[in-house]
Amino acid sequence: MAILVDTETRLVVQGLTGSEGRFHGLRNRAYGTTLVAGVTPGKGGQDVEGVPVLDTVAQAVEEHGANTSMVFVPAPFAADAVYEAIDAGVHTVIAITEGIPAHDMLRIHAYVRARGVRMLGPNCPGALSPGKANVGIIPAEIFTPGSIGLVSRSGTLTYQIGHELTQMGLGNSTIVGIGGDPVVGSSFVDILRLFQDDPETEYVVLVGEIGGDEEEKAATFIESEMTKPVVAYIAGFTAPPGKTMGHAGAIISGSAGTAVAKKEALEACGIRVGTTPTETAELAAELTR
Amino acid sequence: MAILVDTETRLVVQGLTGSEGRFHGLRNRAYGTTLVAGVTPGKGGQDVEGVPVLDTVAQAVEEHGANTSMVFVPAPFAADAVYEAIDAGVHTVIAITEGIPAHDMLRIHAYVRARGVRMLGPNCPGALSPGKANVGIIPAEIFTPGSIGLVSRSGTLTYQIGHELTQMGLGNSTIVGIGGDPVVGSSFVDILRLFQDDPETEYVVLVGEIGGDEEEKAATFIESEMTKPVVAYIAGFTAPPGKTMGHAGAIISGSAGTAVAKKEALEACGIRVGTTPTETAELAAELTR
Amino acid sequence: MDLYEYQGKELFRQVGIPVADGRLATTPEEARSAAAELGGRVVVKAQVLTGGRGKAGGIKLAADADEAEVYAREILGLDIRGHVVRRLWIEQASDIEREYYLSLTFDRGEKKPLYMFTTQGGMDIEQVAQKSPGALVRLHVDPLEGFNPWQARRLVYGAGVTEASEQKQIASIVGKLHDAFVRFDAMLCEINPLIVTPTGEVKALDSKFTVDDNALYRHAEVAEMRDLDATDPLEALAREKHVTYVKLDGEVGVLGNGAGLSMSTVDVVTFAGGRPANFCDLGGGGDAQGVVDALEVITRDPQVRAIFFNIFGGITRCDEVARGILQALGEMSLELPIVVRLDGTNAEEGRRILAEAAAANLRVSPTMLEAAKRAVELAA
Amino acid sequence: MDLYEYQGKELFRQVGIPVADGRLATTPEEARSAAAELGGRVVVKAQVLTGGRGKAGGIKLAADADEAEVYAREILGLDIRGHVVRRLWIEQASDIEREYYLSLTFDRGEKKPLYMFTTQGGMDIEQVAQKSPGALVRLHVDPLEGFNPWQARRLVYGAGVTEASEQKQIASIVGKLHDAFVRFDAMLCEINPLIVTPTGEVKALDSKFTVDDNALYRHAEVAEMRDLDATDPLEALAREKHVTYVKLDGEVGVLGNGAGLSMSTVDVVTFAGGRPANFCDLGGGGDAQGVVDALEVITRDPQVRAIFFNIFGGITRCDEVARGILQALGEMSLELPIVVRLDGTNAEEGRRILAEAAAANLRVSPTMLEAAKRAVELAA
Repeated sequence: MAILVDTETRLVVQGLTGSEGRFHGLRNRAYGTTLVAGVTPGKGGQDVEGVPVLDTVAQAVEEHGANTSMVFVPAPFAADAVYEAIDAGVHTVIAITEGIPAHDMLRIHAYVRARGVRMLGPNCPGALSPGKANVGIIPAEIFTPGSIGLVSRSGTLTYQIGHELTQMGLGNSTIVGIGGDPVVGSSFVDILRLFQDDPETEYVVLVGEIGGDEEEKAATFIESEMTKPVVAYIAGFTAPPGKTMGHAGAIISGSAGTAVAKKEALEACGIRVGTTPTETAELAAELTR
Repeated sequence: MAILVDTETRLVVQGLTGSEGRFHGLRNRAYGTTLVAGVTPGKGGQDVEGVPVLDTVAQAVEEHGANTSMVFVPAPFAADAVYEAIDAGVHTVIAITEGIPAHDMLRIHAYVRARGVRMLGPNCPGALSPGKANVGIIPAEIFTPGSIGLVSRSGTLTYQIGHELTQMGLGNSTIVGIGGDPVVGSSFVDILRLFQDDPETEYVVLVGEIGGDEEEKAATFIESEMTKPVVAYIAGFTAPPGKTMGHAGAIISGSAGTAVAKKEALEACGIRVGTTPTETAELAAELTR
Repeated sequence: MDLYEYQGKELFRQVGIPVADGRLATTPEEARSAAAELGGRVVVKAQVLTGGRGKAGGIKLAADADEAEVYAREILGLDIRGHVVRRLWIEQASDIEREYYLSLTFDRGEKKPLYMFTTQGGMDIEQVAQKSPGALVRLHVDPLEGFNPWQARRLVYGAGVTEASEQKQIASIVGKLHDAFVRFDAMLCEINPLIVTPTGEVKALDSKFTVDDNALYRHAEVAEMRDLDATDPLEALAREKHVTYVKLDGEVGVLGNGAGLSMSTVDVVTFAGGRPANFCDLGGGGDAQGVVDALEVITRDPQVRAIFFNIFGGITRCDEVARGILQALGEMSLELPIVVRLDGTNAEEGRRILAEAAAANLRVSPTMLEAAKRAVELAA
Repeated sequence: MDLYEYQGKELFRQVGIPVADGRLATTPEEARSAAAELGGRVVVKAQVLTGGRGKAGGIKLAADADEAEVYAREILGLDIRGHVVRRLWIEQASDIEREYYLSLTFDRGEKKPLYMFTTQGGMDIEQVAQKSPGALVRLHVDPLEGFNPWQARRLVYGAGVTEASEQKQIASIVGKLHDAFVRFDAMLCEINPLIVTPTGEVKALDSKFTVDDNALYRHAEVAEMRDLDATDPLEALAREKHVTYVKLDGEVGVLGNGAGLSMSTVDVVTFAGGRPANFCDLGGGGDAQGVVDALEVITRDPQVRAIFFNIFGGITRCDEVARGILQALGEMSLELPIVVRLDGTNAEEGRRILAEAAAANLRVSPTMLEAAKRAVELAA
C-alpha cells in the first residue's frame, strides 16, 4: 500500500530531456520507480538512457500505460503541461516546477478536482514511499520503510524531521510534500485522509508553516475524522507579516496565517505541536512507544 | 412524488415583471404552484398581484425559501440569470427563454452538471405534475393525474399526444419538456432516469424529433437500465437535411440526426415507435391494459 | 447561418489564420480588375453555400486577368446543386505541396467543441473517417477551461506531421481556429484543405464557417454578411414577416403551431400519401395577425393546391386562430381549399366561428389524421 | 509585488475604472507644476507601500499650486511607518458625498477570487467585518466560469445601494475590477474608498493593488513599476544575486537550505534566546557560488555578529556547501564567527573539508539545536 506512489506507479516525466528532469527522473528510476517514458514536444523518438521520449502525454498513457506524471516543465508552460497530463488520463500529477502563477493554479485546482485526479505541487518535492517508489526530488537515502506518514509544505524541513526519525530507528510509510505555493493540488486534509485510509500508516507527522489556513483545516479534520495519532510542527514563528519567506505561500497576510494561530488551532484539537524539528521527532517517537 | 415539480416546489420567476413572465407565473400560481417571489433587478420592493419582486435570486432563496427558478429573461441576459439561479442555491432551473446562444449553453451545461443542479430548457415548455404543480407554459387543463410519464423536446406535440391520452382516460405523472435547442440542461436520459425512480410513474412516452443523438442515447439507456415500459414518437421524417425546423436543435447535419435513424435505434432496443401522434397514444394505451 | 468561403476567410484573417490575398467580384469585369490587381495566376472561385463546386466547374485556375474574365463569365450564373452563382472570389493561386484537414465543430452529443485534424485533406471528411479512422485525430475542448496549447500538439503529433516548422504553424492555426470559434459563436469552422506550399508555408485554402443564428445579435458584422439574394425568396419573405418557414417540394401547404407539432403535421401529410409544400410554424402564442402573415407566405408558393391548418391550442387560443383565418380569407381573397383542425384551448369556440362564417373553401376536420387525408385529397 | 496608489490607478484606468486625473511628482517644483496643470484644488498624496498615510500627515488638500508646493515640501522625506516618502501623487480634488469599499482578493482558503463590498467605506475593512458583518457582502467567483453580471448585482443590491445610477456605475466597476484582477494576475485589488460625488459620479479615490510575483514574467509593464529605491538595500542586493533573503532585526545571520528549514532555523535561533538578523534560503540545489553570494548579502548587514549555517543535504551536497564556505572565507576575508551544521548528503565529507581547513572563526556543531545555541552565544 503506502499512498500516492508505490509499485503500481508507472511514471512519465514531462520535461525529461531538461537537466533537472533528466537528473531526477533517472534518480527516481534508479530507486526502483517504474519510469515508462518522458515527454518533450518535438523530441519524440529520442531516448534518455533507454527511456523513450514522446511528443505527448497521451502517447505515454496509450502506448506505455503511464498512470502518474511528474512535471519538470518551466513555469510559463507548466500549467499547460498539467492540463495535458490530466486530459491524457493519468490519475496522479506531481508538479515539481516552481513559480507557476497563482491564477493558473486557481483554474487548475478547479479543473483537477472536477476530474478526480490527484495532484501534488506545484513547487513541491514530490512523494516517496520508502522501498516502493520515489517520484520527485526527495533524497530517498535519508528514509527507511515504516509506519509514520509524513506530510509537509516544505522539502528540507521534512528531510530534517525524517532524518531525526530515522536516527531513532523509525521509518515512514510515505513522505509527501504538498508544495509551498498559495494554491496547491492537494491540501493537508486530502493527504491526511489518504493516510487515515492507508493500512501501512499508523501515525502521522504534519509539518506546516505560516500562510493560509490549511493547518487550521487539518486540525479540524484530525479531530473529527482521524483515529490515527498525529503530531505537528509549524515553521515561521519569527516571520514578519507581509514578507514572503522563501515559499510563495509562506506569507502572513494582515493578521492571518501566523504560526501562533496555527499552533493554537492544532493544540485546541488535541494535537501536540513540537517547538523544534528535534522535539517534533521526539513527540512522534513517543507515539510509537 | 412525480418528478421535478410538485407540492414541495417553491418557485421564483426571473423576469416576473415582463409580460410573459407575469402571465405564466400567475397562471402557474393559479394552478396551485407555490410562487414565492419574482426577480427583476432594479424593481425590488414592487409586487405582482401580491407576489414580492426582488432584486436578486439570492434574496428569494434566503428570505422566501425558493428552491426552483423559472427563467423568462430575454435571451441576451438569460445565461447570466441561469448562473445567478444556480449560485443562489436553487435545485431546479427551468428556462423558458428562446434564443440563448449555443455557446452560452455549452458553458452553462458544464457548470450546472458540476453543481448537481437540475435544469430544463432553454426553449422549453417546462414541467407539469397534474394536480401538484405546473412550472412553465404547459396548458394544464389538457392533462389529468395518472401513471404515464411524458417527456419531449417539443411543446404542442406533447399537448397533442397528452390530449389523445386524456381522451382515452389515461393520465400523467409528470409532463416534461426538455427544450428544443441543440444543448439543453437535461437530456432524455436524465428524465428517463427520474421516471424510472419515480413510484408514481408506471409507463413512459418519449417524444423525440430530428437533430442530435439524444433519442439514440435514450434507446440504449431504456434497454439497459429501465424496467418500465416505454413507447416513442419521432417527428421530422419529411425534414430536408440542413434546414432548421422551427427548433434551433431540429436540424439534420449531414447524415446525422435523421428521424429514420432514431426510429431504427429505438426499435433495435425493443421500443415501439408510433407513426403518428394518434398511433403513439394508442401504443401507450395498450401498455396500460 | 452559413458563410461564403470569402466571408469565412475574412473572419480567419481577423484572428490571424493565414489565407491567400483575394478580391470579391460579381461581374466578369470586376473579376478582370481583381485579377490584374492581385497579379500573376489567380483562382476564380464560385461562392455558393454548397459543396462540390470543383466538380461542377465552379473553380478555375486563370493564368492572367484576361483568362480570369473569361472564366468569370463562364462561372457566373452557373447552377451548382440548385445554387446560382452570383459572387466570385478571385484569389492569388497557391502552389500545393500537401493538403491537410482541420475543423472545430460544435459537438451536440458531447456538449463540447470538437477538433478534427488529418493529413489526408482535400477530400470529404466523412470518407476519411470511414476509410481510415486511424488517420483522423479527434479531440474535445472543455467549454469552461477553453483551449490550451497541448491540444494543438496532440492534433499535430497525433496526425503524424513531422516537419518542425509545419508543426509550429499548424499548432498556431489550431489555437486561432478556437479563437474564431469562440469569438464568432461558430457552430462549425472548417479548413479543407489546409495546405502546405512547396516553400513550407501553411494556409487555409478554403473555409466553411457556420455561425449560431441565436448569437447573431452580438455579431452585427457577421449578421450583415447574410446574402438575402441567395435564400429562397419565400424563405426571405417569411424571415421578414417573422414566420418560421421552410420550403419543401409538394402541393399541400402546411401550418401548425409549435415546431414539433408542425414537423409532425408535415410527416402526417406524407404518410397520408401527399406531398407537403412547406414546414410552417405559427409559434407558441400565435395571434390573428400571425395567422394572416403565415398564410400570406404559404400561398405565395404557386405549387400549393390545398392548405392544412393543424392547431393544438395551449397558450395559443383556437378562437383567435379561427378569427385570423377569416381575416386572411377576407384580406387575401383566398380560393384554395383549406382544411382546419382545431383542438385544445377554446377549440369549440374556434370551430363555431368557422362554421358560422361558412366559407365555401373552408372545411373543419375533427382529428389531425383525418384532416391530413382530406387535405391530400383536395390537393390531388 | 505591491503597487503604489498611482500605479494601481493606472491599471484601473486601463480597464476603465474611473479615477481622478493626476500627476506624479518627486520634487516640490514638480508638485507645483502638476497642480498648475491640473488646475483648481488638488490633493497631495504621499506614495508609500503602507497604510496610515492620512494620520501620518501624508495626505493634504491644497487650494492651489503654491500650496501644493508647500505641502509637497512637507511630505517628501517624511517617514511613514518606516517608509520614506520619495514620490507624490498630485490629484484633482474630489468632493465626497459617500464612501464605499470594494475589493477583489485571492482567497487561498477557498481557492477562488473573493469580492467584498460595503457601503461603509473609508475605514479598515477588518473593522467593518468585525463590527458590522451584516454590512459586508462577500461573494466568490468561480475560477473557470469567471465573472458574470449577476455577481455585481448581488454586491450592489446586497449592500443596499438604492440609487439607480449609482447601482449601474458600481456594477460596471465591479466587472472591470475583475478584468483588472485577471488581466494583471492580481492577488489583491482594493478600492477604499470608492466614492460617490455630490453630482452622483462614482470613482476610485484610492487603490491597493498587489500582483503575483510569479506572474510578472507575463506583465513586463507591471514588472517595470517596481521601485527599487523603496526596497531595503540588502533585499535589493539579494534580488540582484538571486538570493532569497528577508531582513530581520537581530544579530545572528542565518542561512539555511530550503524555505521550510530556513524558517525553522530562524525560529530555533529565537527559541535559543537569540535574535535572527535575517531569513536566507540557499535554495534546493545550492552550489559553491550560491553560498558565496548568500554570505555576501548576509554579511553586508552591519548588525550581524555571528553566522549560523544550517544545511540539510538532499539534492544539495554538503561537501559542495563546505567548499563554498571556504571559497567565501578566502574571497571575503570574513572574520565573523561562523557556526556550521551539516547533515544529509555527503555530510561527513563536508565536515572533513571544514576540519582540514581549520579556519579560526569556523565551528562545526553536530545538531541544529546545539549549533543555534552556539551561534547565539557567539553573537552576544
